[in-house]
Amino acid sequence: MTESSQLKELDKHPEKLLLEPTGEAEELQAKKRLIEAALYVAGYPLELKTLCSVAQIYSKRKVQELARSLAEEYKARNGCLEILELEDGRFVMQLKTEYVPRVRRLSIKPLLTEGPLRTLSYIAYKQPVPQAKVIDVRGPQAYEHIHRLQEMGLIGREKFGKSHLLRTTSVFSDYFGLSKELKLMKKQLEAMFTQAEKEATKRREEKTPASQG
Amino acid sequence: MTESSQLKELDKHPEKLLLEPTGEAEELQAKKRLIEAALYVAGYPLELKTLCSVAQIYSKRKVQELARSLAEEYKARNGCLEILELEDGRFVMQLKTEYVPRVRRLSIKPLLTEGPLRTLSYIAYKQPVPQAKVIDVRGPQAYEHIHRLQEMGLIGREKFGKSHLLRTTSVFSDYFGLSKELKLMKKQLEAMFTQAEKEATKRREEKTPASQG
Amino acid sequence: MSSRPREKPFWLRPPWQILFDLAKLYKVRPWDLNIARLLSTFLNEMRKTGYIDFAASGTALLSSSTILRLQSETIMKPEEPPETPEAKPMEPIPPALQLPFRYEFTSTTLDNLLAALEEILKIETVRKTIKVSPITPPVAEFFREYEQFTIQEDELEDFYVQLQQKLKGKATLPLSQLVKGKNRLETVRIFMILLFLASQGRIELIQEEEFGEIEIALNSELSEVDRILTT
Repeated sequence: MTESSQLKELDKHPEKLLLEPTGEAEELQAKKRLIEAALYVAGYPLELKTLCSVAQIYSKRKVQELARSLAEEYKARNGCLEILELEDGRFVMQLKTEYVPRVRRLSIKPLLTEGPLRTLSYIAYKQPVPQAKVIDVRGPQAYEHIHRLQEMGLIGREKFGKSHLLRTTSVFSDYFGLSKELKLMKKQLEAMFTQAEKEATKRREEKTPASQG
Repeated sequence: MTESSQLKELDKHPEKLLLEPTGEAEELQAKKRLIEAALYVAGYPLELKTLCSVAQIYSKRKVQELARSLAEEYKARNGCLEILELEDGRFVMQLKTEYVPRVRRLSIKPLLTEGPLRTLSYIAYKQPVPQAKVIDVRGPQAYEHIHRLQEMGLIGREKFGKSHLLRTTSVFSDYFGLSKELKLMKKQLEAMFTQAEKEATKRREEKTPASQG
Repeated sequence: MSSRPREKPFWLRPPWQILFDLAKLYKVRPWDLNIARLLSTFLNEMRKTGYIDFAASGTALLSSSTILRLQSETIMKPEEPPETPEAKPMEPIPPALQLPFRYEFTSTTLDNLLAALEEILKIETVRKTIKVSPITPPVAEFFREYEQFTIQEDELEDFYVQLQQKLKGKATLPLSQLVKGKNRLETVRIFMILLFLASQGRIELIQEEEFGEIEIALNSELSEVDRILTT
């Protein structure tokens, strides 16, 4: 399939044969690296057309193939980074969630702390949820959390009678590679919560090894 | 070499044998991933002691070994990222230089907005500078800037009599590629500043050649 | 046969009328009424008229006792226990979801830093050259206006010695006597000095009644110390 699209590409741009005499495999490898570089630098999901322009590939399909193979490569490596293909076809590179609590303090960009993250979890799980309800459950400091989460584009706030309804945005779904379909997303979230709890317990245990010996 | 240091480590901390029944290789692999995560998140060079604390390894030498093996791994992969060991012993993950011009345009977010950036530049140029002086020159909104810059790890704030003294941190030097030695850094800044001014004047003169002719 | 309409007795006018209007009595806040003052002025007025109305006195007494009862009731009334807040619905809050971290190349370069520096130094120079002329008078001038109200340490000590002299053999000295023949400003100054001395605990100021005479007394403990020191 890759070969066929390569041929198609050459059909469309026969000048390539003259201009780029290096091996086609090497050429593709170089383009894949450009896609990787773009994803690393951006830090937000990139559309296929952006990747096309970076890698100087005219076909979205070809770029998609390359990006997917890159994602596979990352998966096989089993490192701390992952490349996700989002529902809408965009690609993003990120640090796997489980590493974040251990290294967050090194980030130059201020990251969300435990408090706002809990508020976010609650909103995600209960959405669409009235703001008043969130404040009630999470306390008055949740006003600040909501503001911050909204600023980061993770939640949306819409007028609902005299109050406001909160729900997560597509940016939120993008971060976790979650479905945009509410029911499905909640199911996915439940699984993540279970995982998160397990990891938190593990971290706590690691922090106090003496008490176990 | 790795094995001998593993044994040394176990000699020093025999409790590890009891606490961590998982395979030693797996354990080391996990620690290597933490180092990788730290380098990715920071984006600036990290000292061995920072890597020790992230990976929860007591020996600097062991961490160095792991970081070096990680650097080798990246080299073998031949991707767009590289891990370098600097002369002073720190490690950094970065995009290989040749990719930078091709993807730089995708980085759209500034490190700081104009206001905090000005406050930062003033602190860097005048450091160590009393907080009161910064507020005086930059206005009361500088309190917020100082808080933010401190949160980002770009400046440090130490008690000085009844007031506080501000100065930039090594994170600042690393981000902008400046010396960590205060005097030298100020000289670098002054030199660059003078250079920049000269260039600006030249540009202004070039723009209005008519008035000179 | 012209007969002037009979004048209302004085106690049906404020402030005493409250003592004769039971319906109103229960409406006011009991602690807003100063019974002692009401009753003493009531009796004074009655004496002035030369006609003692026992019925009115009796009613006034009854009302006063009612007010006292109401007052004591408010004191004795146990405070309402704070309402127990409604139990919050125990809702399980899911654990914090960690956002995956995405490294971002930031667009800020050293050039941006230098440009910012240039901008800020320019502003600083402009600020230095345009010194805003002060709107308020210089500090010294400002204080001169109030010089007459400032009290010097020496002045305080001198005054204290004089006061001790004047108080020799007396328990207290009325303020009115101390300021007799002084003008307004001097009176204010003396009063301020007294307040300073009182705040230092060297004298006591006693005022039995609102707007009544202020009596000055040396603080007994201190005067004892002074006595030992001076002998």
